[in-house]
Amino acid sequence: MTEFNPKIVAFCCDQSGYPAADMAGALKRKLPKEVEIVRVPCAGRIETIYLIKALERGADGVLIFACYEDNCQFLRGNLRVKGRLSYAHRMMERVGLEKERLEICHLATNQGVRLAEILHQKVEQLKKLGPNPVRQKK
Amino acid sequence: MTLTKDVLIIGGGISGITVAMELAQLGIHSAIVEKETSLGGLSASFCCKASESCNKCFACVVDKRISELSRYPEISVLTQTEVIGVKGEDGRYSVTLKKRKERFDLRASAIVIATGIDPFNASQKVEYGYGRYKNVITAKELDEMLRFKGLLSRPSDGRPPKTIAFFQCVGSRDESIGNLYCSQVCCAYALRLIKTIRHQYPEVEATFLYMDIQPAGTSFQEFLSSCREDKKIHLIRSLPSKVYHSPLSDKLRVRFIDPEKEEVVEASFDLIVLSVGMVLSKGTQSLTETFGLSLTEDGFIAPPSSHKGLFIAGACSGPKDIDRSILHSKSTAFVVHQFLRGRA
Amino acid sequence: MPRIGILIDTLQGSVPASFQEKLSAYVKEFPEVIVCFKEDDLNSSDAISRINRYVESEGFDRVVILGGSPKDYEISFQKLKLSLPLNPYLFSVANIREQALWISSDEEMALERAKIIISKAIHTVNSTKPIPTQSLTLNPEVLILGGGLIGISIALDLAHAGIRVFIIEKEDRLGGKAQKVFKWLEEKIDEVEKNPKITVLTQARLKRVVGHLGRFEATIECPDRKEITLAASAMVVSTGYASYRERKGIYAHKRVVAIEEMEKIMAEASGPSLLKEGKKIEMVTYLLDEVNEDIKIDSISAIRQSLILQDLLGCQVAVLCKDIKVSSNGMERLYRRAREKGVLFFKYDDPPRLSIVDGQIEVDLKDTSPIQKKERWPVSILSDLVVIGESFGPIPEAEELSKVLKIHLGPRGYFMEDNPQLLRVRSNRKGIFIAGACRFPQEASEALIEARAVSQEIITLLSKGTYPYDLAVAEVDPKKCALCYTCPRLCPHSAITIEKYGDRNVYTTPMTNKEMKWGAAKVDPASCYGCGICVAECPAKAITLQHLTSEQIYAQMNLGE
Amino acid sequence: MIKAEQKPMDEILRYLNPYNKILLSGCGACVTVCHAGGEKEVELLASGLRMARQKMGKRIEILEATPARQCEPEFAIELSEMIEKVEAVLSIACGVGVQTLVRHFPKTPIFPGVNTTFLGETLTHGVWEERCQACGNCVLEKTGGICPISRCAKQLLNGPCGGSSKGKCEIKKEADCAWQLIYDRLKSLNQLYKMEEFIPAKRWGVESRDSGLRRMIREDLKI
Repeated sequence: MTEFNPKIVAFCCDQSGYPAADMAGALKRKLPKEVEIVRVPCAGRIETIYLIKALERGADGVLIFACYEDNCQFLRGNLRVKGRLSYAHRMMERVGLEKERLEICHLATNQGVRLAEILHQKVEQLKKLGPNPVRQKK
Repeated sequence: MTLTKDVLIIGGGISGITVAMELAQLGIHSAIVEKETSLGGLSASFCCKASESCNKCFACVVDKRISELSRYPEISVLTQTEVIGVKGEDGRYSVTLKKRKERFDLRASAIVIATGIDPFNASQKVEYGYGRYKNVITAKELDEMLRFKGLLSRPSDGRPPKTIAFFQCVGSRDESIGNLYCSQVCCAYALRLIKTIRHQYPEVEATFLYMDIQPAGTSFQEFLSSCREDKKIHLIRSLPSKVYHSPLSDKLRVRFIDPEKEEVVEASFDLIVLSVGMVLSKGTQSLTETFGLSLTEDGFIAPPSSHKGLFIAGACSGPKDIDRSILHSKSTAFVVHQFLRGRA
Repeated sequence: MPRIGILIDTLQGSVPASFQEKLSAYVKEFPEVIVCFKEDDLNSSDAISRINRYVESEGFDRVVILGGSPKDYEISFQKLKLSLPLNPYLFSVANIREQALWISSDEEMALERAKIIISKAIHTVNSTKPIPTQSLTLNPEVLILGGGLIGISIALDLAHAGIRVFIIEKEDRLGGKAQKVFKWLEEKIDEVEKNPKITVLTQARLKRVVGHLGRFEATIECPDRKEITLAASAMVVSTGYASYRERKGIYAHKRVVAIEEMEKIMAEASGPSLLKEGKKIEMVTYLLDEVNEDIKIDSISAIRQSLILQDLLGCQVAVLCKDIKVSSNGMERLYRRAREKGVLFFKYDDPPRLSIVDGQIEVDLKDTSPIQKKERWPVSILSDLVVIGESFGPIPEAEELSKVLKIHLGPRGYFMEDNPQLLRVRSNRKGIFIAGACRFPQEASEALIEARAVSQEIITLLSKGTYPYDLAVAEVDPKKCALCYTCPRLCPHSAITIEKYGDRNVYTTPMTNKEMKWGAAKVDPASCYGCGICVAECPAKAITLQHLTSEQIYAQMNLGE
Repeated sequence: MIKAEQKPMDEILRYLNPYNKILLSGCGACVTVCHAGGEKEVELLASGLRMARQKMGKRIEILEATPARQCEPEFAIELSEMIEKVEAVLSIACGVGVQTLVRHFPKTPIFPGVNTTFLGETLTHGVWEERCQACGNCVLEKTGGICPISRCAKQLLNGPCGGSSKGKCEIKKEADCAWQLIYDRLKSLNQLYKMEEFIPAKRWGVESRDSGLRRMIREDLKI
């Protein structure tokens, strides 16, 4: 059996997550294999449906890298996405998906190291959880 | 070789960068002279001090500003460059600069000094053992460790410390070393460091030894209460008198008066962090001589009395944190702009 | 079919040539890709002209750059936006260095990653429309709310810079609280009144504001209930703070005064001693930090006053506080001088107890200074006068004003939340700035620096006379809008209003009046930052962000249908 | 407007159990405004249902539609083509919308996906409160504009019950006593005399739904 490489969709806010991902690159931190970075202007742009659809379409984990509270360039984006996350969590519970598959992480521009660490931790966690049960077999 | 710019900015820290960017937005060309290899100065070595939420340290603002700098073609940056001398006066300056071995002149109508400050040399406080004991470090060193290594460790053995003591007012409010001023930022700075460490390493216990807590803005009160509520943060109003190396273990022993017990006590810590104050660097002091500027009683640059095209911005005019340095630099940019407009 | 040109940035050798060869072979698999070139330093300032040459000679209409972080390119492209041969939104950057090569453990994996990133970048340019730039005229007119120290200072700064200023002041004269403290303010007020560029409206109240950056229209209610409307490009809120203290119980005693009253008592004192009701005052106790321990103003005033009392008026002064606040220039020195002159300082945690003893006030407290038991004495001060600190707070009109201006209040009721990204002086709305104590009470010297920073922000905004912006902003489809009011409520920048749509976005049947309009949410493009919060919240999917559609986000997820 | 909230997904899944292809229909009016059944909610619920069914090993195909207003027959009929293709319909419009579909599509099972909660007002974003029970004979003129039918737990018409305490209701402690509100408002309007006016018992059986189905006919409007 081939090794399970969890597929993670990482939404990165352009104010924090994305520069942090660049910083991780610049510091030559290795990131897990199957990470798909989605760049958004603000975490507030991330709609609930993106989170749900990412899972429906087979992502094993979804991460949101947003700014710290009180430090959103657009003041409320990170708070709004937190609300949407709780909606998505409720739905996941009903569907029977583990909450751990969807998480928000707060970062600052200069925390590339932390971003890499979080991604690796998530991969380990997802490996334990196993593949996304709703992924359609092709 | 001679360059001509509207404004010469000495110092490429957050203050110098802010002045340059503000002026650039008004179409004023400037050159930033920075003695180090890269821009950012002291504040660019700061780590993010957020815990659950942002603790308003402004370090991220510095990073953002530096990355935005390339947006402005009006700004030229001269790194590894130093000021050697100045000729002229009253808005017609010719400054001699040295980049490695090369000397050249730069003509400018106005000069902004934004050289910032140096952290106080902690080895002057002999009783705290900085330089003697490996595990006595400055807050700046701790900050850099967190930013670049991303982890907390003791210099002596690389192991994570369990107990940390923060000594406040090292080099500030201290007549014995001649610094009779408050550095204004260290209380909030050290408490933010404690908070972010407590968030990332919940097992660490932090002791904050202080004289008076100086407030720092809008949400400081809430921030301070959250520190007080934390059972593993001890705020003790008492400055330590001495640090020993404990011969039986690798811990450091600290002697201070416990205000609760009302007697002298000793406590052991894995790591001691000195909240060093701000002083004007030697380089800046000689710069003030070059430009004929005077110093304040506290040893910072006094505001130039007449507007001859010499300006100061940021912490070299007196202790300032990042946000107040940015504000001060903006206000300086305004004055510079008015000065240039008046001449045109 | 679009014609995409691929430019590979050599990135000063940080990406191996062999790797780039593989990528250039890969991009040729795309039918839309017509050419592929290697170039040096595509984020440098001359890159644009080189790109321009390619666009002309090869005839491509979209460009994908394979290089480093898109932020580097976007920033340099933004500043040269107008000279770009193509609309900036027809450029896309595939970050094959930071996001592929450098984060992968081997080259094979890096190549896999790079291919995905490139295909996403190609998809992005394929699916983007060119987005035009517009510009807004800004007249040099600014409205300042509040004619205290800060408002006056900003008004003079701006007027000197050639800007027309209106000051709205609720009291009958300028100066605010500071006129009691600073004598030099009189001169400034005089200067304001004589300046032809400044118009002062006293006893006036801001009633209504419509419009956005560059064309705010403020309705002002004047004393005779007459309303006038002023147009302004930008606004400054400098309404100051409210200080009051409820005086109950012993605090209502005639021997208990506030710091502000003490200022007056001292000013009236003549001769070498301080008299109250004919009796000499010998012992003065300052009781600070009972409220607002995070505000420095009281601590500073107390030290200043105590020096005069102790030195010139023959009083013995004790200052009781939780922490001595000396974090402003020169204060430690002053504190030192006060102690040398004999002023006593005590620190407390538990509130001191006040009681009346023979017409005097006894203050008892537990001193928390770090001293040993044997040196500790109970502190009990029989005082002729107890001076208490002020209670600082937001002005009572703050909430109403925040609604009129559509700006946020922080958790404590001052203007704006404490968010570093606002750089202290910006509000949530473009063109509205906050200065001074209405954001947070601080000492005058600091507030004046803040005021000048606001002047600088405004000069920067207005100096060019125009404000360029591109339409990469949220756009409402008025036909889908359900008028649910979600977006105006949630837009952090108050850039959305419910308005009648006119010429744009309206379909008209041949016979109906062309003036026909209907209500829908409307985004002011110049005030929108393009954050996308409204897009994500709209329940009717009526709002889109032109440069980042849902379809493009799904493509970036790379999960297939 | 009409307020609604989504039904628990387990319940929806239970009654969709026999079907493998459905139409999920929202409504562009009231339920869009209260974030329960607009186009976005349709998409979300469809995605959630598909995932849940996938997990149960029983895939479901879902068509999605959001007519402007499901309660108008013409808009409902627009769905015919789609409904022909499916085995059942899940409507997340209010109860009215569901029944409009039921009337026009006699052969297809139609299920509700939301609970229609009340006629209410938005207090702040995300908080709604009941304001009207459509009792058929409005008394707001007499009660200072505050409805005792919808806001008093006991629907009292002539002053509070004995359980009103410190302005709060005894049935629901966090709710304001409607009669306290009425009193305060009339007082501030200087209309306290209206409290003395006796409001006769409502003729529930005539005006309200107690007499059975209500129907409204406007002869002048009839086609």
